[in-house]
Amino acid sequence: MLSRRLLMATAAAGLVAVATPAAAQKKYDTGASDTEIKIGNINPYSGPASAYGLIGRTIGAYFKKVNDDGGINGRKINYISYDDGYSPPKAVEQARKLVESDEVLLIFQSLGTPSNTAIHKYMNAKKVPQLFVATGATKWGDPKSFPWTMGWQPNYQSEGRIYAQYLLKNHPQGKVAILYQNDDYGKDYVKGLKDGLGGKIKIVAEAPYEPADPTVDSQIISLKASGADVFFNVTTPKFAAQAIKKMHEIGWKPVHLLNNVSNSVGSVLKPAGFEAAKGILSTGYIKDATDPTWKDDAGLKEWAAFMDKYFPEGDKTSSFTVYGYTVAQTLVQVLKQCGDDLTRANVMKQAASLKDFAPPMLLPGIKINTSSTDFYPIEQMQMQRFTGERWELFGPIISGEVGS
Amino acid sequence: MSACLLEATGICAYYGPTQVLFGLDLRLAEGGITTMLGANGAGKTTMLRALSGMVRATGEIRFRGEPVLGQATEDIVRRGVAHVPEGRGTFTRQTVEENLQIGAMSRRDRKAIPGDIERVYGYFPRLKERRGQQAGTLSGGEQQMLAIGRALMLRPRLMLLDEPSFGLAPMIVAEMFEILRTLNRSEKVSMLLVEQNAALALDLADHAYLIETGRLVMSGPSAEIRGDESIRRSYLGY
Amino acid sequence: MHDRAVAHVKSPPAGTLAGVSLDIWRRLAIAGALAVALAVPFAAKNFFIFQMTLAIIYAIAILGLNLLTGFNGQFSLGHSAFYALGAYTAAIMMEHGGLGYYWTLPAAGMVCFVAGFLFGLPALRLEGIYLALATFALAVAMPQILKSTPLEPWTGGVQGIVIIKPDAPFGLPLNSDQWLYFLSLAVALVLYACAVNLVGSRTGRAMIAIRDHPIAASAMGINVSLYKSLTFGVSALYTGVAGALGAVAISFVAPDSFTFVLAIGLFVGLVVGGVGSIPGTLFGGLFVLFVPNIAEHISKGLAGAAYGVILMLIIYAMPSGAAGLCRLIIGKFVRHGR
Amino acid sequence: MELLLHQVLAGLATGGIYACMALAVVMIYQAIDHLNFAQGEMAMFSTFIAWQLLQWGVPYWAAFVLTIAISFLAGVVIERTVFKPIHKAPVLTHVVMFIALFAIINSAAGFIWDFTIKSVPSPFGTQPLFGQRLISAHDAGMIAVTLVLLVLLYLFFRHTRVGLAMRAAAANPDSARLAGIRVGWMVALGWGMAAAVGSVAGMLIAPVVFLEPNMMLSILLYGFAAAVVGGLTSPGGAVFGGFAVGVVENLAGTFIPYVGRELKLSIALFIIVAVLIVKPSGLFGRRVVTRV
Repeated sequence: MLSRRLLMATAAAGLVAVATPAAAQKKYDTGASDTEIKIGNINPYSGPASAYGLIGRTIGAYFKKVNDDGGINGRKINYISYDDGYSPPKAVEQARKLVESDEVLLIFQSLGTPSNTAIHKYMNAKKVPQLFVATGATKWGDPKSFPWTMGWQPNYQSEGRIYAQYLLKNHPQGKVAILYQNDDYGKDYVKGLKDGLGGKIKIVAEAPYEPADPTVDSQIISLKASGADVFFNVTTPKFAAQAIKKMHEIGWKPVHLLNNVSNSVGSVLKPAGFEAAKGILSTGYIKDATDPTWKDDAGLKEWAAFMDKYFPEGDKTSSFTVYGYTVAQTLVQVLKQCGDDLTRANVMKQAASLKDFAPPMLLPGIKINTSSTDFYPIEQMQMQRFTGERWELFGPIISGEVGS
Repeated sequence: MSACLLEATGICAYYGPTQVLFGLDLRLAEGGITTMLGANGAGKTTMLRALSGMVRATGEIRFRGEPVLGQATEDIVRRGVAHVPEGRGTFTRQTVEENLQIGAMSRRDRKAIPGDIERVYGYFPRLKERRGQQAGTLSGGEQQMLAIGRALMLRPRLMLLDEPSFGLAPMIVAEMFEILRTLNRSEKVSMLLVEQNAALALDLADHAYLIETGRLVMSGPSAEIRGDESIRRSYLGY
Repeated sequence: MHDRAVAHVKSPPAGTLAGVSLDIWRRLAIAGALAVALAVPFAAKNFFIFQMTLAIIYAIAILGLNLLTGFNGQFSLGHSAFYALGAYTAAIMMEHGGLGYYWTLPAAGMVCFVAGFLFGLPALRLEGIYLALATFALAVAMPQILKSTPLEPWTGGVQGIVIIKPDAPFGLPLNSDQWLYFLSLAVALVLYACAVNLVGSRTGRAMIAIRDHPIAASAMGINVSLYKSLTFGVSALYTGVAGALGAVAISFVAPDSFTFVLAIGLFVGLVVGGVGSIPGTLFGGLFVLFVPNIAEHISKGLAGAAYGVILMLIIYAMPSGAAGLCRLIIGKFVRHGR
Repeated sequence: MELLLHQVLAGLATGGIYACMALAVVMIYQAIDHLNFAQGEMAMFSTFIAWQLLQWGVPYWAAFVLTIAISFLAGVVIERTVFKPIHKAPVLTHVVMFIALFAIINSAAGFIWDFTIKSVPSPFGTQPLFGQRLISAHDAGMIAVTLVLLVLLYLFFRHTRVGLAMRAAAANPDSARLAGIRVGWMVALGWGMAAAVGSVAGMLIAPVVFLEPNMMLSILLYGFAAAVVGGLTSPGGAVFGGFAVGVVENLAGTFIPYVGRELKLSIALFIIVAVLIVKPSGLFGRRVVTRV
């Protein structure tokens, strides 16, 4: 629906633009022209992971805003987003459709580690940018082997290391218990923490859970029984809320480190109960729209205005809408830098030349930097403590040491 | 001849694309017992099913003067047509007594139901002994009695009986037919009886129809039919 | 209830259409379909060839399911497990054994045959809805087993295994998409021919007898347990070969590729194609691949709902699947020989 | 030892969730002789309705009753509109229709209410029961409500005419029609009641697991498993099955070394299949004895 509407809008715009004479030295690859830039995207709009579909829809809404504001260097964005239902085979099919049939310039924000792994080789063989993928695995920043793939968000491992640094400094005698989702995301976090601790602090219990589990109550009870006084909580929003609530119920009060994935005030901590969530530690890099700290922030107001006008049905309490908005701004920045040289090589070159780019919804002081050897756009985070109603940032902005 | 209870004219019926009945006519007298004879596959069961709306049919059926063809089975039943199907239709998981209660399900006069159950037990004392038992555990004869009892619970005007003797020992059959005769008299239930055992059926019935491959061959009072030479040879076997 | 569950196989209706016997029409249809199938790779874009390859692969998997459900009356909501087993067999052989992909197909088939046969043994005690549930449990458990720590050295855990996409052998002038298409088509033809022969054979008649009248079948001296387990094995074999082909075509296996969503997809493909119809499985394969795309084209936010509505409409329009609809249409125009 | 006790109690609490759902599963199985794969989604949607009513300021118990009523009606309407036209179709067709319904409800809920989790208040509060920390008031309340529902359903089916008519219609529709029972409406009534029981289950489960469109995905599977273990024909067995599955799953996850934690669900499912193989109609299911 969304993409069709956009398509028509851009087609109409194209008719007008044809009349203007082409300037010199314009270079295009498939998917770009004087009038439009075709951008592909893959998101799970159906199936068990359809919650993430919100990101794809937010991006679509943002590109509509960009087009309404005149496009990028006069070119409209033609955003084509497909559903893969979080299934790798479907992701391959959709990626090939985007590249071979729709002939997009690049694929942007394809979501999920399994899906991106499935198309990784293909995209690099075809030399089509697989830009700012929506996963925090470390393998997306490997310009030597995969020069056409780049991540965006801070990777899970470096976040794990940030917590390790914190523990080494503040709780060197602690005993750590870990609850993690039994997939690449959970395991990456655990690896980051373990690497960071370097064996100096003891991990006394680890409990995985499956996304299909109804509750994590049993795991929480076992972890409490282990006698740990530090709890590393690597869970997605629903399970994070369950864990926080259950811990409160059974009266377990360890030092609680909550992964960034689930630190939304509105969609995790409020449902779990502010009382229960008090004192939790986490890291942040984007502003939480439901945190009253940013009530009068200019960037947040701009985002809220965008949501009201272009995506009124979108969920403003979800961090996905902020995420989608910010990552879309990053791509727009890259395309602006490309100027009239819209070749795939130049797109990658510009994506790797972001200098101190600071979209308004990133936390103050956090900047996006890339280079030809650094394919990790966001590497900075800041630790924060939950006061019972809002996050309170503390300590310096930390650059996570990217592992492996 | 006494008043007409049910009149069917020109009944045609189909199973999918196959036509089974070819314009059958049937008249049932109020208070009488009528039997329908015919070989296997002649369409007897289908005719019963057409009468109670269980199979798609054309023609006209009037029950107590009112057209009922095309109505849902439930509605025809509620007018007082009790169909005792082939295979007895026992609710195997329910108890005997629950089976009888199911038979009375469409009645509004709830208060009278316990009394009717006792009356059925009066006709079939064996059922009373087994009232709390799962009906699936009954013997064939008992299940047949239960099926008749269930039909009685409806307080029907007309009972359609589909081969009640099927698979039962001769002694039990004789006993059951005796009960049917009693029911006809004391409960004022008219009956349409489909039977393989023509001799038995003709003894019980006062009127008989003979059908072959979905068409009416002959009809008349039982005594006449029994006297017919050709009938005797092909159906009665003597 | 049990025998109501499955459509009856119609023996090919004898009759004529426009003065030509139906049998000839059937041959013409097959020849026509084959001609189109052979022409596709030279007329279409690579992407479309790739899609058709996947559709053929799904059709093979659905055919396997159909042998079990349509011809033997056993439910399965868990065939994604056998598909996964086939895919992983292929991937592990290529990754760890260094073997060529062509060796993996028969191996995957054999592994799945054994697994299916073994699963079929306890399944003998389960009927109808209970079997459906037990197989569904298998589908749910499979991805978790695949990513479990003890198997990680072989399966690659949640990261899965990336496979190299093969090029055409013997210097054939085909790109790898065309080659995989022809390979899948050839495998499909062989498997379809086997299925047709199987269903028409003594074994096939025994399978169908068990479906329709299990008690009578055993009274006739058919070893019901053996045939049911064997059918489970053969069914798994088909699905496993499809899985291996799928792994090669996608060039990647991971636990997330084989969730219960795939099992349900195959099941839906079976029913909309037509239970107990061999050509119907082709329609099923196309459905599994293309209908989700159509659904998301209708609405992004409501892609799932659109899929559900399309599915409902299809069931209303053809309650006995595409095969049933075809029979009905042909039935309208055919003059019966009788 | 303390860990064991805690795990058993936690298992009972989660088991209460499964028992609740299993009861709804058995309910519809009695009415229509099928397992409704969309039942979890229906319960989820009902819970969203309750949540929406609460957001609009309706008092809890009013919202509770209203939701049950709406769900009942919705169940009847779904049967009359979607399933009545195909009531003669084979069971496989029904399963596909359930899948379609599943997709529609799940997607619609996500579209209307989004996927962020919502907290649904508990009518019993979440404070620990009697001051100890073993089981919360809500868990206890949920188990109590499940047991009350069980008794109510038992009384309904055993001792009311409608209950008997529903059982008759499910057991032998043709014969039930010949007794004048309106079988079609009985099926619709069964759907309505199953939807109502499901809505109660949803409203009790949501405070524990948080409300979102995929809330019921795995709970329904556990509900099926519980119902099957206990016996699909026995509401009491289903409730027992729910508790059993909850406890077994927790103990397997905690005490089986090496693979227990990762394969918690798989082990639970394996045990269920094993039970079925030994007792194909479940622990408390009735085998029908028939003489021919």
